[in-house]
Parts: sequence; structure tokens; C-alpha cells
Amino acid sequence: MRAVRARVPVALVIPALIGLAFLVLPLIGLVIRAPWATLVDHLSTAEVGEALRLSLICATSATAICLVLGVPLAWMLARTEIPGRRIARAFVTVPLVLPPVVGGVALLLVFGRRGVIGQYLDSWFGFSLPFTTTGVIVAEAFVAMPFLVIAVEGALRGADPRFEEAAATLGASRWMAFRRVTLPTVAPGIAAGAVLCWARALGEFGATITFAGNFPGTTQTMPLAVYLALEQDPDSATVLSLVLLVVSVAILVSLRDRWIGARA
Amino acid sequence: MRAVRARVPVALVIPALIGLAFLVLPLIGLVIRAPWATLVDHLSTAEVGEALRLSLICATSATAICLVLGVPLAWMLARTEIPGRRIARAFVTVPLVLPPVVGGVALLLVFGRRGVIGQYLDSWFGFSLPFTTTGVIVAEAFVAMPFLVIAVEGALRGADPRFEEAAATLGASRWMAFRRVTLPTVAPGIAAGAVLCWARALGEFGATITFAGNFPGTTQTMPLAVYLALEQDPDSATVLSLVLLVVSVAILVSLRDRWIGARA
Amino acid sequence: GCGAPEQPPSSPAAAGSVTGAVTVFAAASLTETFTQIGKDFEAGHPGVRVRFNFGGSSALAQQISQGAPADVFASASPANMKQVADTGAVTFVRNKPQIAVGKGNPLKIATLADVTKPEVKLALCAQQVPCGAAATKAFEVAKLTPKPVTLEQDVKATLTKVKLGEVDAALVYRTDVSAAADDIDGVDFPEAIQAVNDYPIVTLTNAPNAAGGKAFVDYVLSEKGRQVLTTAGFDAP
Amino acid sequence: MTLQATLSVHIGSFTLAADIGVEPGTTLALLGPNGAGKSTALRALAGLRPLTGGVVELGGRTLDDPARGVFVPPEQRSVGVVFQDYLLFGHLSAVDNVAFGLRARGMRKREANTAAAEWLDRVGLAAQARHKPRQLSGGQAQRVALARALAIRPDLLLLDEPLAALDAATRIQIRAQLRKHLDEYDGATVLVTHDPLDAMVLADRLLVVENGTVVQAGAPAEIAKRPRTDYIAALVGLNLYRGTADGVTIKLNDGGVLTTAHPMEGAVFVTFPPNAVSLHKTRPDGSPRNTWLAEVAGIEQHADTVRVRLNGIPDLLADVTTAAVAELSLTPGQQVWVTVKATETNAYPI
Amino acid sequence: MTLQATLSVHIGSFTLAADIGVEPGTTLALLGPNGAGKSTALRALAGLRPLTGGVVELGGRTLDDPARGVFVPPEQRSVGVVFQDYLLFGHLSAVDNVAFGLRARGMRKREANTAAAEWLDRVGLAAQARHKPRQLSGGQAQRVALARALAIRPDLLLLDEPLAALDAATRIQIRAQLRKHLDEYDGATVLVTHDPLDAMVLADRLLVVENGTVVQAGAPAEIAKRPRTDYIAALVGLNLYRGTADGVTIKLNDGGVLTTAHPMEGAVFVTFPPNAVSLHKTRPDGSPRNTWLAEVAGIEQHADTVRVRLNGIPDLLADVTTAAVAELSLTPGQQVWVTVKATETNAYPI
Ligand SMILES: Nc1ncnc2c1ncn2[C@@H]1O[C@H](COP(=O)(O)OP(=O)(O)OP(=O)(O)O)[C@@H](O)[C@H]1O
Ligand SMILES: Nc1ncnc2c1ncn2[C@@H]1O[C@H](COP(=O)(O)OP(=O)(O)OP(=O)(O)O)[C@@H](O)[C@H]1O
Ligand code: MOO
Ligand SMILES: [Mg+2]
Ligand SMILES: [Mg+2]
Repeated sequence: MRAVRARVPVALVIPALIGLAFLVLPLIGLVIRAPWATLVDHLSTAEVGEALRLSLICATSATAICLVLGVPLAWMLARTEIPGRRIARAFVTVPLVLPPVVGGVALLLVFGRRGVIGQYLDSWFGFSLPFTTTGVIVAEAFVAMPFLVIAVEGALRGADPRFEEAAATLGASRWMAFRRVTLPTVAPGIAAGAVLCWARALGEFGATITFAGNFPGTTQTMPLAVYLALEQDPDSATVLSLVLLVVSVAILVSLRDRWIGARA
Repeated sequence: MRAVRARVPVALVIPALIGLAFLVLPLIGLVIRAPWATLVDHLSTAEVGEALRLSLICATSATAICLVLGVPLAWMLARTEIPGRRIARAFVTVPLVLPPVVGGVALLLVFGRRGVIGQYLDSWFGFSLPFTTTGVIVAEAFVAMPFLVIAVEGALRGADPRFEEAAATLGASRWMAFRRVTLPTVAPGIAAGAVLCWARALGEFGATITFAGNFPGTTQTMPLAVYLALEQDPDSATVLSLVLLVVSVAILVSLRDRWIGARA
Repeated sequence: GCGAPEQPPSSPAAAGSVTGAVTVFAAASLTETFTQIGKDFEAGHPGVRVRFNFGGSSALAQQISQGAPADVFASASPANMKQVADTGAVTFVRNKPQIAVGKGNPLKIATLADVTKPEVKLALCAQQVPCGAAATKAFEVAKLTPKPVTLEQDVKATLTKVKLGEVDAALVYRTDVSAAADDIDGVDFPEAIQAVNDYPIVTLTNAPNAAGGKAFVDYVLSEKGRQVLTTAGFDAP
Repeated sequence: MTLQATLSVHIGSFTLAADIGVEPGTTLALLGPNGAGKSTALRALAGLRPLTGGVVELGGRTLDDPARGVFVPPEQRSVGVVFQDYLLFGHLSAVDNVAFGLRARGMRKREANTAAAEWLDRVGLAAQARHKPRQLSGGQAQRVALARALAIRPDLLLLDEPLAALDAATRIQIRAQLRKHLDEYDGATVLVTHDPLDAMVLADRLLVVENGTVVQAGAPAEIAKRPRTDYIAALVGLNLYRGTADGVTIKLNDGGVLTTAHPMEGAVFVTFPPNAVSLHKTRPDGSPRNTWLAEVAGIEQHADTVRVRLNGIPDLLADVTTAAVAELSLTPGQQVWVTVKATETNAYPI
Repeated sequence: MTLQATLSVHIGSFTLAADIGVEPGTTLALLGPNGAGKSTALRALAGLRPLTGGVVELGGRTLDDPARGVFVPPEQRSVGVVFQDYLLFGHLSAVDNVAFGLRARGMRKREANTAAAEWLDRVGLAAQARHKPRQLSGGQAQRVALARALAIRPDLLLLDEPLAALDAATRIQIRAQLRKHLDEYDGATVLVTHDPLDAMVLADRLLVVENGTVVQAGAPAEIAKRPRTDYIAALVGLNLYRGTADGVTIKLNDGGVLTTAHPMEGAVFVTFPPNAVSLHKTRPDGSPRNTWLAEVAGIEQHADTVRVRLNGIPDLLADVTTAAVAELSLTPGQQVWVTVKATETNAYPI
């Protein structure tokens, strides 16, 4: 079939292509400079595999936490008339603006062994978050949650609340209406938010290294490994970054395919 | 008036409140530990004012660039059937996953003095991006653009394309339809994307310091000042972070008010 | 200031008294050397595992003061060391500043004064980090006013700028230059000797594995440990 | 269960005030133009918009009474609602949509699905049980929505313009089916529509709402015969005038005089149907006492008649045959004589 | 400018095939059920959906011809469209909406606004010029959409169900106004509707589309009198049967026999109106030759008659008076005798 209105306006295409080039060129720079000859050596260390595994586990767990806590939070911001909702919404953007290292310090101040909450966790349960894999997850969740909340709140605002009313007239409690009507309706928005959240968690560095430290096997995620590699051997840092990129883009694309496949 | 269906389900409120607390508590930790007694001393240095001014200028300029390039890019991803669109969309998420420091290195590889493009900029125009305020803006734009593109693409997908068709039947070219019909329609989505973009640019650290360096007055933004303050005097780092936070949240809230005010 | 040089123990602690994991928080600039030392130490102490947490000295200090379960802290600056341990720290190596230039020294930089010339793009570390403090000291001694284009967050970032040709010269540590000898050359200058940076190390008072920590510190201070460090370009204290 | 409600709802500058009473097994239709407050009334009955004042009682149970602080939320009312655009859940199949209310009431999945399948069968959609809403035609979607609302066996059924989204031919067919289902339903029904024929066919009683206020109530046929506002007169296709009767002579408020067959006194409405009008080129002699000169303002071809819009004292609509139009060679702007037999007029007190 | 189009459009499994010709100053109505392809046809004419085959010519200019690779995009056609839900630009005032097309054609802001204000005045909305679409009622929005489409002085005007979103009373009024505007417009008009009355009032010619195919075309009154599909028969309210005539006796395809007044031969349609039917408790003697037994399937109260749905050989609809229902005490399931006078039937060849 002939394309419908195929003449795409130049005034849009040119900035769009510049924008795309701007995002893609640096990547090409990395690829060009990558030490392809010694690539296999760089990759074959056990630490790389471990860091990658840890990165994926932590980013996925952090995304799960963000979903469990963030979706209800987004719902509260979008659908209820609770006083102080505006302030709450402003607070949600805080971790976006806070330099991640400071975010890590702030997390230490709260959940550290001497922290506001952490001291009780430690003395009552003998349990301490920093320098554990759980700590990595907490740090990543802290930094990434705003992305999920903001995306899901937007999706909820776009969803027609009358479907929830229809569910109520059928006898559904607000919780059931949320679970069986609202959630399926905003699923695409939640998926988009989860992708942003996961990507941000995967790339997280500052808050993680500050709050959870940098222990290979327990808290050293790929970005931390990249950071240390930069100290030692910048070439391998490039390779590590590319590995992280390829894996994450592959996962995102395959998820999208599966997800779109499931809908069609 | 009595609240409509005020009984908010516990199953939602509890995780929502935990989520909110999770985001707010670290901030409270920072506030508690801030050295209020010596606050004025910490703030009265000229460098803080300068860094704050620079941060706001650069984040705003970066957001402007992202709007100019990112909105057309989002439009292209959402509305055209260009081949390779799926790959383009995957590339857009790349700067999200790339550790910012590596992003900075990648930018150097392209726009640096010896970079793929930068060498020509340097030899033809005697112009070099690193160590300039423009460099800061470029680094921030690189890191923050995906947020804008993803948000705006979502908004465009949600907007009814039939309004563009209506504009076409009235004789509007695609460019005019975009400018006079599509843009105003997705204005809220663009605003939301711009806020995410601006916040991300404001908090940007790794790519900035790697690509643009750190010089007070030209390239030292608040996150850089915070990072360096952390090296010597964590208290003042806390204060600086809080300043950044208060200013950015105040700007976001006042923009929202003005913007909502204009619509009502 | 740097810890008063102590008499290094003539031999490492007896291998038998050490068990479990030893957690070492070490400055990022020690990544290569300490990783090697850790391996050697483990080889000499079967059943003992060394866990490293490499990071910026200040971040490590912050973590330790927030209760991080560290046995040993090796800092790149006495100031960061002071935030966690007032006493007991020992200087185990020193590092001298050196001028880093592009491979082959295209601008023929020979003295500290050369880097202050207006046509030379210069990168320094920020004052707040040890290498920046050292640079300031060196320029003070030479009575020169540098005009850097950037004040970098740490040595490696500074070095990256030289390597990619963004700047013509930078003041960094000798160890860093020798680690990157493939891409850059180093130029010694006489004032460097008066801008030496001390690296202190300590077994922390709250160490979960104090014995292990002590054994590790002793090993670093031992001949074998020194050997690794000096090979990498560090000076003995 | 009897519905007894006194509704008072303020939304911004809009106020709805209406008394609604419906006996079990009967249907009340709310008829009115866009924005009259019909949906607002249904939402108040369903509990989707709390009353500002008044009270809603269903089978003796108070559902809403702001003065006493009583408010039963929608999910605790036994009220089924068919929404104007159906609001079927897009991610659920037809049978899951119908089973939703049963599941919400705690029925097991298996039983709920069996019951839902029976309901779908009853509305003739057994074959479409597994279809998603977007695979259903408008008429099918409407029947799923009806089954969904009825499956919870509500004491009160609310229907908001259930036929508005259907095309004209489908509408005739679905209306007949809906009528059958409402006949079988033994609860009280309130139906919103702006189509008088829907109201005639489906309702036992009719409440005409304009601008938030009830302007007329009664049996559909009665209202069709004796409209009390211009809106209803236009709907049912009658010429309506207000005037003062003195015997068989009625002086119209907006000018003109009509003569009726039965003597009346005082303020009255008077109507006559457009097809009771005869048009003449010249002033006719003979019987009709209502004769006046008018100007043709518009001509519309209907199925087998032509509707002529005439300006005169008073204005009127006339339905004439196509043959008559040709014979009179009617064109806009032309002057014609109008006659209406007194026996065709109908006068009743205001 | 004459519109001459042969449309062939495939969308998925749906195929539209229709020939459309409209003379300047005349209106063609496309009538058909939901999903028949009416909107698809309009979209093809507007250039919003390129043809798969066929050709669109307007005033001799080829707008779309896939065989020759010609395709004029919508913004370069002189075609005004009024969309079903109007698609007014929400962020622009009424006058800016109307001025949009003029501005797109390069007119200066000042002049465009003046011209737009005139158009609004012409549709009686001078006072609402500065209102945003959401502040307009349905009828007002429809008129703004019409003014917006007409302001660009198109050679072809396309209207997609322009009255469907209006309530019944508003509809009567807006229909009359639309008729006036169409009379004044000198281009060709294509109007989509599923209401036969809209088609009667507004169109000169009628094209009935079902399932992508033209099933009947002609003058509205002709189609109303001689429907050729069940869909049209239902719309215009006639009983329609197919059969084979042998003189005045017609053997119906689905069973039963009808007698007509005028002898015919071969395959025929035969119709009679529901109000030509009489119902009796016992078999009547005397004249009507069409007499058969049927069972009452449904009863609907209309304004002044009662519509009875009857199953027999053949099935039929009957309109009787309320008095007759009472006298016969009609209830569903009951058996009654049906008579239809031969002179009331109308037979015409298939
Ligand atoms: N949420 C709301 N906020 C403000 N005004 C409202 C709201 N809902 C309804 N209204 C106003 O209340 C009035 C009645 O609206 P309602 O929807 O009940 O009318 P309706 O009779 O159902 O009309 P329609 O035939 O168009 O459905 C209207 O004037 C409308 O503008
Ligand atoms: N974009 C599309 N993709 C797939 N199928 C479509 C699309 N648009 C229309 N169709 C199909 O084409 C057929 C005709 O649709 P169209 O909208 O033209 O009908 P219509 O006569 O305008 O109906 P309605 O009265 O409901 O507006 C339908 O079967 C519809 O499902
Ligand atoms: O410990 Mo550092 O990285 O030399 O400041
Ligand atoms: Mg309504
Ligand atoms: Mg359509």
C-alpha cells in the first residue's frame, strides 16, 4: 500500500535526526575505541560475570520494590484527595534532583548502623543494610522510584476513572477495583515506568557505592566495576560499559517483543 | 461536602505511605544532620551562589536543547513508520543505562579535542566543548534527553491523531498541524517530560565532571560542588544538597502553580 | 599530617592467629597494588579471605564513621584518616606529584613553570582531594600561579583528560603515570619532593576482625608488601 | 423494593432537584435535553455522587441522607447500572465482565462463570462469551452491559441512555429486546433517555427534566398527548401554545386566537398535530374556524409527507403530502392560508 | 464541481466498493448500519485513507488514482469535513477554530479572524466566538464544525453523522438549520447518517451501504417506498418480503402467500405498512384476501399507537390503536387473526 501522507516535514525530521545522532554518536565513539583485540580477556574474568549478574538481580529487585511501593503511591497521588498531596508529589521528585552520592549519604544517615532507623534494626534484629546486597537494592530503589511513580501517576491520570465507578456499582471494593480494573488498564503505563525505573537502577552508581560499598560479589554492580576499571584500565571500563549496554538493551527489546506479542 | 468514597483501601495506603516514607526519610536524615548552627557560614561563600546559578542556567539550557531536539524525535518515534524506528527507540534508552562517567568519556571521544567530531570543531573553528559551560550543557542534555523523549512519546501515543487529520483537511501541512494542533494538545505531557529532564540535568554529576571538568564559575555546578565538599567537609556537602533541593522543589512547585493557574 | 613513621615490624604476624575474612577499605588509587597484596596475603594465610571495598577516601571515611564493618582503612590522605582514627594510623607509602603529558611530550614541557604558560592547557585535581592539595603545595613552593582549565575530582579523571588529549599537561602522582605509561609520559620536577602525599593505614578500633586487620596492616608494612607498592611507583615513607 | 428519593445535588452552578419514586417491577424514564441533569440523577441514586440534600431510600433502607450523615457507598448498594457508553472492562471477556459483579460479591470463579454464561445466554450472546469488548458490535456490547448489571440481581436497575450509541436499525431491534428483559426484571428501573419513543416503549412512568427541574411527570401516552413545555411538544411533534380560554375561544399569549371544540376557562395549553393543518393558496370558505395567513419559512421532505415550517400569528408546523406541495408550488417566503379544524385541537389547563 | 469517484478500499478483511457521483449544489446521503463502511468512504474522499483501487475525481481533477500513482494529500484537496465528534481543537476558541483553515491557506490573522467571525455569525454563534469548545453545547459545537469546514469554501463538503451526537429535540432544530446551510452551499455534499429522516430531510439522493457494498440507490422518497433490504425496511418501518409473483398472488420465499392489487410476474419484493394490518379474535369473514393466524410475540406502546410484533407465516409488525389492544386484550403468546387489504400492499420487481 502506498504510504499515507508520507511527506514528513523537514522542520521536524532535521532536529529529530540531530537528536538521535546526539544520543547515538557517543555510543559509536565508545564502540570505535573499544579494545576489540583484547576484548575476550577483559570479559573472561569471573568478576565481570559476577558484577553483571549482581547488577541484573539488584536492578530487577529494586524495580520490584518500586512497583510494590510506587504503584500504590502513584495511585494515591492521582486518585485521592488526601491533604498534603501536593507536598507529597514534590517530595517524590527529590531523589531525582539530589546528587546520588548525597542520596547515599542520606541513606546512611537513616539506615546506617548509627542511623535514625538503622540503629534499631541493628540493636533489635542485629541486621544492618549497608554493605549488603540488600543495601544495593535499597539504594537503587531510592534513586529509581521517582521514575516509576511519575510515569504511573501520568498513566493513572490518563485512565478513565469511570471504569472504577462501574466496578464499584458492581460491588467491588476500592481495592478490588484497583486490582482488577485499574491495574490492567494502566498496564502499559506501568510497564513504561518499570522500564525507566529498571534502566535507572541498572546504571546507578553514586548512591550504591556510598551506601552499600563496593564488595565484589555482594555489592559491586557493573557501574561500580566500571568505576574501578576506570581507575586501573580505562579500556576495560569501555568494554564493561558496552556489555552492560548490550545486555540491557537486549533485555528491553526482548521484553517489549514478548509484551507486544502477548497483546496481539 | 462529604468526601466521595473516602474509604481508601488499606492494602493501597500502607505501601503508598511506606513508599513515601522511603523517599522522604533520607531527606529528613539530611535535614537532621545539617549543621544549622554554621549554616550561614557554609552558604555565604561566593562559590555556592555561583554554582547554584550555573546549575540552574545549565539545567535550563539543557532542557531547552532537549525540547528542541527531543520533541521532534519523540514525534518521529510515535507518529511515523520510518524503518529502523524500533532500533532508534532502543538507542534512546542507552544514556539511561550507561553509567554517567562512561557517558562523559563517550562524549569526550566524540566531542573532545581529538574526538570524532571535536577535532574538526577544534581545527576549523578553534572551538572546543570540554571545560566550557557549553560542555556542561551538552553533558546534561545527553544524560537527560531520554527522559524527555520517553515522556513525550508516551503523551503523543495517547493523543488522538484524528485531530491532526482534521487539521490536514483544513489545509494544514504536517508541520503546521504539528505546531498548531499536536503541540498544544500534548503540552501537559511535554511539561511533565521537561520537569523530569530538568531535574535529571540539575542532579547530573558524572558525565558533567568527566566531559566538562570542574572549574568554579564555568563548569562547577552544584552536584560537583557537593561532591568535592564531601571530600573535605561532609557537613557543608549536606547544606549544599539541601540548598539545591529547596531551590529546585520551589521552582517546580511554583511552575506547576503558574501552569495550573494559567489553565484554570 | 602524616603519622609519625613507626618502626616497621620485621616479620608479619604469625599466620596461625588469623582466621576468617578481613575487610579492607582502601583508597581507589590503591586498587591495583592492594589487590595484589591481598592475594599474596591470602596465600600466606590459608583460610583467610580479604574483602576489599575500594572507593574515594572521603566516601570510605564517611562509611566507616557511619558504622561500616571495616577492619582496615587505607586512606590516600591523612585528612580523611583523621575523620575516623585520631591515633594509631601509620604512613605506609608516599606518593610524589609528577607532570603528566601526552606521549612523546609534544609541547616539550620540562619544568613546572612550563605548565603555567598560557598556551598550555592544564588540568589539576581539586583542592579538596589529595592530589589537588599536593599540586597547590608544589606551585606554592615554586612561587607560580597555575591557570588550570579544570579542577578534577580525582587523579584518574585528571589522567583521562591527558590521555584523550583534552589537556596538554596535568599534575598527578607518579604511580598513576606509570600505570598509564602506554599512553602518557611523566616529567619529574624538583619541587615535587616538598609536595609529597602520605598514605596512612590503620586497624580500626571497632574492627570485627581486629586480629586479621592487624595482620593485614603488618603485611602491607612488611618488606613483601612494600615491594609491591614501590614497584608500582610509590615511595617508601 | 420501592425506590423513594428526594434528590438535591449542587455541582458548581448547576442544581438538580427531583423527587423520584419507582415501584418494584416498574420502569420510570427520565427524559430531558443534554445537560438537564439526567445522568447526575442516576449517579446520585447509584452513590457515585453524594447528595447535597434530600434522601435516597431503597426498600426502606436509607442509602443517602446528608442531614443524618448516612451514606452507603456504591459497592454496598444493590444497584445495577448500565452506563451510556457501557464501560465494559476492555481487558476482560464478555463472560468475565458479567461475572465481575458476582466475583466481587464473593462467589467462586467457577460458579460465577456458570451464572455469567447463563446471563449471556439469556441476552442471546452465548456464542460471544469469550469475545473481548472491542470485538463486539454496539448492540452486543449493550446486551453484555445489561447482563452485567442484572447478574448481581440488583434491587434497582439504572440505565443511562442504553440505546443512544446504536444505529437506527439496530436500535429498533435492541429496544424490543430490552423491553423483554425489563418485563422479566422484578426490581425498580430508572431509565434515562432523550428519545420519546424509547420512553414510550420502555417506561411505565415518565419524568421530564429540564435544567435540573422536573417540568412534567405522568404516563408516557398522557405526556405525549398533553405536553407542557416546548421541549416536549417538539419531541412528540405537536404544535403547542399557551393562552387564556374563554369558552371555545383561546387567546394565545404570543398572539393569535384558536378555537377549540370543548369550552374551557382560564389559562390553558392548546395543541394540534402538524398533519391536522391544511394549506391553501387563497382564503378558503366554509367550515374551519381557525384560519390565518402565514409565510413558508422552511420545507423538509419526510418519508411520505412534507413538513412545512410556517411563520404567522401564531407560528406552526404543518405536515402535507408531496402532492399538495407540488400543487401549491410551495417555496420559502411564499404566503399561504392555514386552516386547522377546531375538533383537531386539544386544550387542557396549565 | 462534480464529484465522480469509484472507491475500492481494503482494510484488513473489510472491503469497501462503491461508486459515488455528486453534482454541485446537491447532497448525497450514505445510509447504512454501523461498520458498513460509511466513514471509510468519507475518509477515502478526504484523502485520509488512500484508495486500494478506483479513482476519485473532483471537478475533473484526479485526486486519487493508485493505478496511475496519483495521490493528492488531504491538505491539498479542496474538501471540507465535519467529523462525527466534530474534532474541534480544544485549545482554540470557536473563532480560532473557524479561522484555522484560512490561516493554513496563508490568510493573515486579521483577515482570517474577520472572515471566521462572519461565518460564526452566519451559523448564529456570534456571541460564542470567544468560547472554547468545551464551553459549547453539542448543537453549538456542531455549528462551529460546520462553519470551520465551510470557511475554506471547499468544492466538496463531507459530513460524518453530523447530527448523531445531539439530543432528539436539539436534533430537530439543528437539522432544519443544517438544511438551510446546505441549500446555500454550492459545492457537492456527501453526508453520512444512519437516520433515514436525516437522509430524507437533507439529501437529494441516497446511497444505502451495507457491509461495504451499495445495496440500493435513488431518491430518498423512492427508497422509503420501495426498500430492497431488511435493513431499510426496518428503518422506514415497513413489512418487507421477497417472493415470486404469479398475477396478483405472490408466493413468499420464507413461506406464506400474499395477494396484491396489481398483477406482476416473477421475483418481486412486496411490502405493506404496519398500520395497514387489522387484528381479530376470530377469523373474520368478508373482503380481505390476506388473512392468516399469528402469535403475539411482543407489544410496544408508541406515541398514539401500539406496535405488535407477530410470529406467523409470514411474521409481521402491526400498528393498532390502544383501544384495539384493550378490546382484544392482547398479551404475548396469544393467537390472533391478521388481515391485510390487497390494496395496501405494494409489490415491485427484485
Ligand atoms: N463533574 C462535573 N463538574 C461540573 N459540572 C458538571 C459535572 N458533571 C455534570 N456537570 C453539569 O451538570 C449538568 C447536568 O449534567 P448531566 O450529565 O447530569 O446532564 P444529562 O442530562 O445527563 O445530559 P446528557 O444528555 O448530555 O447526558 C450539566 O450542566 C453539566 O455541565
Ligand atoms: N483502521 C482500521 N483498522 C481496521 N479495520 C478498520 C479500520 N477502520 C475501519 N475498519 C473496519 O472497516 C469497517 C467499516 O468501518 P467504518 O468506520 O467505515 O464504518 P461506518 O459505516 O462508518 O460505521 P459507524 O456507523 O459505526 O461509524 C468496519 O468493519 C471496521 O471494523
Ligand atoms: O582515594 Mo583517592 O581516589 O586518590 O581520592
Ligand atoms: Mg448524561
Ligand atoms: Mg462511521
